[in-house]
Amino acid sequence: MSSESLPISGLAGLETKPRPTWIEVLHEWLVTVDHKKLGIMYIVYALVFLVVGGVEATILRIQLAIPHAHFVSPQVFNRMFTMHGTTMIFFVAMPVLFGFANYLVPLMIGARDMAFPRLNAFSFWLTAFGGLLLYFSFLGGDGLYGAGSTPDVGWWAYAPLTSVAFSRGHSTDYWTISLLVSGFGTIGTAVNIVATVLSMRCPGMTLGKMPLLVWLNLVMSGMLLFTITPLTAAQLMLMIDRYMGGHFFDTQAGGSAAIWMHFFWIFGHPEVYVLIIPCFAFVSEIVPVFSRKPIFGYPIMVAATVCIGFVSLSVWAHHMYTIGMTSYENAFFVLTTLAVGVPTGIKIFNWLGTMWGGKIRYELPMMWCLGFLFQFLIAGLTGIMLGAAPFDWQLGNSYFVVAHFHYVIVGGILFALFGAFYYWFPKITGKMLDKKLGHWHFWLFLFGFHMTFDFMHIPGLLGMPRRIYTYEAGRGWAIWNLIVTIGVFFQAVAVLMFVFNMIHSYFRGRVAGNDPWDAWTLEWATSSPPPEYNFAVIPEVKSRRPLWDLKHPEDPDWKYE
Amino acid sequence: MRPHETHPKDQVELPAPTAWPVILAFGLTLVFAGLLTSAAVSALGAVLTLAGCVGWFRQVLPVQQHEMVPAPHVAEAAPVVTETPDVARMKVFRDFHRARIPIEIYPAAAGVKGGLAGSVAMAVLACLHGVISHGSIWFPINLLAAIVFQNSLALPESYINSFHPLLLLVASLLHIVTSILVGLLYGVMLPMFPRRPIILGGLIAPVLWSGLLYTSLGIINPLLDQRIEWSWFVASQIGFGVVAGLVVVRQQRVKTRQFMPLAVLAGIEAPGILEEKDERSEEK
Amino acid sequence: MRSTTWAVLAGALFSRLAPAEASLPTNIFAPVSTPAQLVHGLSLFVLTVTGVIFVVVFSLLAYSAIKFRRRPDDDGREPFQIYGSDQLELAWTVIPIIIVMVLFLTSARVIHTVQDARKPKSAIDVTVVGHQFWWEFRYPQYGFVTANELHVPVSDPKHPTPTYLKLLSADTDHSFWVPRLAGKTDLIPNHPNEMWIDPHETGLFLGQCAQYCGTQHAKMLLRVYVQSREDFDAWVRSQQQAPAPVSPGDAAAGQRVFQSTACINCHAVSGTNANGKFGPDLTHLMSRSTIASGAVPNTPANLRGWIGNPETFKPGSLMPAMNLTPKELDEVTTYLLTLH
Amino acid sequence: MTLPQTMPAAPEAWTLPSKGRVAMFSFIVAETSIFTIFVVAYLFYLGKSLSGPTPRQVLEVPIFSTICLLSSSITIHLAVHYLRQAKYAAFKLAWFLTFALGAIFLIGTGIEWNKLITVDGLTISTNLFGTTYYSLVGLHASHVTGGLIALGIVLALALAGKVNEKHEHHLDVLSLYWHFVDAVWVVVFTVVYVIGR
Ligand code: HEA
Ligand code: HEA
Ligand code: HEC
Ligand code: CUA
Ligand SMILES: [Cu+2]
Repeated sequence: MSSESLPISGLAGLETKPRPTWIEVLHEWLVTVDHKKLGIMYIVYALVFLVVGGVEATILRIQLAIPHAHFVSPQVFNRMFTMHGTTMIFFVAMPVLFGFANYLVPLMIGARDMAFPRLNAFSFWLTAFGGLLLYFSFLGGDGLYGAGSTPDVGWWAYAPLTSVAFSRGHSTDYWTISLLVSGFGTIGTAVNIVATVLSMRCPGMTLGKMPLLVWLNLVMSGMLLFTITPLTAAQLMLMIDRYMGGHFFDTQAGGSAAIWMHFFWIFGHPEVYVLIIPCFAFVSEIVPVFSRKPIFGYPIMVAATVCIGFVSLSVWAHHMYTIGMTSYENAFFVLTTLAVGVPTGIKIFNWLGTMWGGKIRYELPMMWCLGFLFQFLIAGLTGIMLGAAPFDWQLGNSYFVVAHFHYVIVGGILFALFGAFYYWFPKITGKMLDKKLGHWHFWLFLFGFHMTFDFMHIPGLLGMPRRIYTYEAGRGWAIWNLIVTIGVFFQAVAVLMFVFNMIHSYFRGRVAGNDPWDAWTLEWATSSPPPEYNFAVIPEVKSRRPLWDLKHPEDPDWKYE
Repeated sequence: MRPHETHPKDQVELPAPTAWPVILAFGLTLVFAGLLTSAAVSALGAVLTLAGCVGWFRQVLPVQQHEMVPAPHVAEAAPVVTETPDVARMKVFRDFHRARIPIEIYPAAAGVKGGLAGSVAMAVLACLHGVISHGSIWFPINLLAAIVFQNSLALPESYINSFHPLLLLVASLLHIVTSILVGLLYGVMLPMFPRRPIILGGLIAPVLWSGLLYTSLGIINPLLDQRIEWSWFVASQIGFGVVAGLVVVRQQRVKTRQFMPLAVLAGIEAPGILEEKDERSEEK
Repeated sequence: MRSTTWAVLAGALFSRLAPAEASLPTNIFAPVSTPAQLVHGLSLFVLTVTGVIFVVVFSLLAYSAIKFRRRPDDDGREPFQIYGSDQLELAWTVIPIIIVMVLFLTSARVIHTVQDARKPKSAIDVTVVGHQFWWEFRYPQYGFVTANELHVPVSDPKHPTPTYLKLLSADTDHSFWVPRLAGKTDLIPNHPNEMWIDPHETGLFLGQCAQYCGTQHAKMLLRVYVQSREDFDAWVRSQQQAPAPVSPGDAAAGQRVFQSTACINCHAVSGTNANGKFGPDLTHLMSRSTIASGAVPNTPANLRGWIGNPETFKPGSLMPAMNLTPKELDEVTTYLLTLH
Repeated sequence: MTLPQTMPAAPEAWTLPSKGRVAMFSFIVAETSIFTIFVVAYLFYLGKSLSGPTPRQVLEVPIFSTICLLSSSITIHLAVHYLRQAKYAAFKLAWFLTFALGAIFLIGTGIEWNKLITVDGLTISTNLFGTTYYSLVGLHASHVTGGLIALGIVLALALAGKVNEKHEHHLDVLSLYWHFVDAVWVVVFTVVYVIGR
């Protein structure tokens, strides 16, 4: 096969040079500006923090398994859930999605790298250092309670809990500053993705011919540009309050606690759509390939995503239904929140339409995506329940909300991500992931996920609020909490098997070849792993599935698009 | 403009690796971290930041630093192959190609027209009921608008029978929007059932949704639920369905499509149904 | 009528969560007060609608996942390549829009009904002030202050006597949530809120703070006693009285300890020189069945333990250990036990 | 069948927007968002200070600084225009004027703040007005400062003769940033000195 004769300088190609020392390897990764290496660094970084965040979740769950447990003190518990939430959102979900975007977008548009490779590296390192700074809080200073200065104000850091009066020491500042630093990295990456998609496409690839993954990452980046700076602004205001005696959120001086909520959620809600849209992208690439049909309704999929992007900027106060807004404000946000369900539903129906009439191959990427489809459906519907404000007056800030968002994040985002791993690991490393281990991973994780997060809805319906380190025995919550906790261990084992699978397959996996899945987008036309320059010559495309056109010259897509 | 392409084909130009981004990032982080630890940290950070800025600047300006990477000759690129070269094809188009029946359907326009027409029929019937049973044309209008009223059950009879401009506005808005939406549905779905579209759209569908409303009206609009007379209501819905259905069916010549397969009627776009684009004119 | 049949059916569906009161005291599906009941009705409707959507879409997904899998005897050809269908897209856009409209309008009506209800003259007023980590209840109509356990009269649906709660906060954000009585409303400093309840049954209703307010957010519990009108009036009268003079002996010694230690800086006992506002009013401490906002039952042993070192029951609460000698501890406890 | 790989000999022009401009526009979007939040905070807190000086009492409309800053948009536009035409002397002059006008603006702000702090006793911690005023104007001033540093570097390089029309593109992108900074000032000015007083 010709692929072996290509001089590749990626991960698997080092046999043509003398083996480098580990210092040289370290240096190579430290100074790289190659989008593929940076993508891999983002992904590995996120995986490490996934385990860390998972350990924090496990600690939470053990403490909550029985009423009045003494596994950890309330101070430690409060730090754990704050760190778990902050880590998972900012240092797991965002980096891993940026990692995939970084890796795949240039390949899929036939480019050699991102528009600004050095900015790319800079943004990655900012994100990485931000996370390390957050975790340095365990060591830095002695705070008030002796467990370091780790933040304990929840991942939304509501005022005035974060004011100097109620949050002494530097714990809040660690939250603020580490997110500020990584926030600059996020802006850099978003700018880079937009510039890359708009300015670096190969000839023939009009906006209407880009793979959906590219489109969706463009929408995600556009949303980020609008939405991350409100968080930066709020954090700067908080720092002015805490360091310079400002009064933005100082209720004693006439300031407003509610305005922090508005600013945070103006960021916070679009942020969760930023997280899910790249996962929609993975599903939109994987489901067609394994159903052996093109995506159903490509233009509508793009339009629906853009629609979601815009509408989601107007729904934020559905996180604030209980703070005492007027009935008109509440009703407005009910309308916009429910409205977001329409384009989202369209996407589900389009994926359904893609599967319909196909010849579905149940390889691991498709299995994960099928899980995504079922679970995202459920999660979206529990979201609709929360969107109906009066229902949220009961369900809000309870474990029902925790169950809703973990359903969509673990059952949606993580499932789609695992699918993406199994799908693109061969491209990134040149080796297939082991199928047997993969099946163990899937079924264990599926079981653990449902055991934990299906039953987690019930305590919420029975009145259990969030962020409590223990609870009373007589409320009917104990048995459900115990079941929820047990499920976590299945998930942990599954994730460990997955990590082991990746390491094992990297060294001993079956060679993948260029195109193990018989897919249709440009990344499968180059070797696995791709050479540093991606493509020997920049390709030219005529349709949305350039490889389909090559594989089926009598029935190419461009005749019908 | 890609400068890489102007070089000889066995070399590709790529941006050179550089340490300045990581140094700058580290420096910026330290500047902020000093706020949490000590000023010395910030000072060190500031130094690194400055160095990073200068170093990076010189990487990019006046000309970008790059490295040359060997690339293989074009012919050595691996071939693109598949295990399933054959594709199933819908045979529909060929059969109809000669019959010259217009395949194009315009569901949206027909649907909107149908919905609006149907809305008139429904409104006439409802207001007729209002005049006959309660002596007031405003009766059904106000009942509809009461969907947003809190405590609507406490409204007195005289209020419900009199004219209120705001309620008229709300009711009209709801009425027209819903009629257009349902009309759109008719425009889209009736052509898929070319044999008996009027029975479906004029009778079955209205009765179905009236049934749904019967179970849920108590929570949706309690005042309407209390005052509604179901026989008149179902009649007005059937009025809508028949009129809207007729308009849609007429516009889309649904009957003439009885012999088309469902895939065509549902507007499926696929090779075999779609016309092939001319190779020359395709260029989007 | 129809709504009753429906509610019975829905109740049967959710029978696992239907009230067995003693074991599920904070079940949101067992409302006894109008706001909670209005929310309950809407929630059943929303659950039904989303349930139907779920069944339909789930079935379609399951069907396509099973029916269109590649068979072992597959002919090796790619299936029909379908690009889309504008008609179908239109259909499955319009139907969700209609569903959204209905859900929105219904929700809007319930929002208005609860939030913009007109306050009758017969309403009881309570000002609730949230503190880290306890509840202050002021009854302006009756002129007294109490803490942690709220008493309200039962309300007859035909002649309602609702209780209107004005919600304020002395420090951070809190949230008043007693699921069987109403949805939750937050207490935000510099942002007064209002909510109302009109329980139709007497009894004890439990809840707790539902907005993270700091270390002991978990033990900021709520107890609402709904009483018959006579019982409520009797309770009010007893709360309005100042405590009887303390008999000499340990209790008097305890009162001296109380008044000479920092206790009076934070606590108030009416009729004495203790008028601190930072901690709960202790005038009728013994009329409460729990202390420290539900953290532990109000027994002499617990009281003594609490005063000796609050950290043992509620680590992170804002009452410091008072470093009293065991004798002083006994005396203060005896004194507090006289505060009925 | 190999990857379609022809770079057509005489292609229909495959033109894409310049990545520098796209990046700068994207960055400007993000910056617009952050300024919007600070403006919203400023407007929200108007009239809500519990004590201390009010805008009307202490703010003087900075007409001169504003004129300078807005004129600098014109000069930078001209500068890039001249560079495109290789009129180096005119370019350097216009660029220098831009830098100078921007510097005057900053100095003006500094003088204004000095007066507010020493004479009126208004600091960032005095009251809500002080907090929101210094934050908003300060945020803008920091952006002006960043811009001035960039302008200054270009000026130094230009005076050293190292700038030619090959760099026109970069300077065009930089001028976009400068126009943005000016546009923000229009908004800030309106909100703080017109609406707010
Ligand atoms: C990946 C992230 C993600 C996604 C995609 C969503 C999607 C949605 N979310 Fe969720 N949400 C979170 C993450 C996410 N959420 C997080 C992290 C929180 C908590 C933050 C915190 O407090 O810490 C939260 C909290 C949250 C709340 C606040 C609860 C509270 O704190 O009181 C609400 C309220 O409206 C809500 C609603 C919704 C809705 C309506 C959607 C919709 O977008 C769902 C749309 C999808 C569907 C509806 C299903 C498919 C559609 C169909 C089958 C068509 C037919 C359907 C209809 C016509 C309705 N979410
Ligand atoms: C991307 C986001 C993300 C992800 C993936 C998760 C994953 C999980 N989360 Fe988390 N969660 C949040 C985001 C996320 N969460 C946020 C934002 C909050 C709100 C925070 C706040 O209130 O401020 C939250 C809050 C939250 C709470 C509520 C805390 C409270 O309100 O008091 C709980 C409780 O059970 C919980 C549990 C879990 C569990 C069991 C998982 C599991 O799915 C984790 C999967 C497990 C692993 C990945 C384990 C891997 C571990 C190993 C391999 C090591 C094995 C080690 C041991 C067994 C010790 N999360
Ligand atoms: C610095 C403030 C402070 C001081 C001094 C103080 N307390 Fe407290 N006290 C509190 C606070 C705050 C609470 C509420 C704790 C909670 O529920 O989290 C409280 C609660 C109590 C309670 C429980 C009240 C209830 O209704 O449940 C008792 C009893 C009590 N204190 C007694 C005392 C005695 C006796 C002393 C002096 C020997 C004292 N306190 C000194 C602040 C103080
Ligand atoms: Cu008070 Cu939580
Ligand atoms: Cu949201």
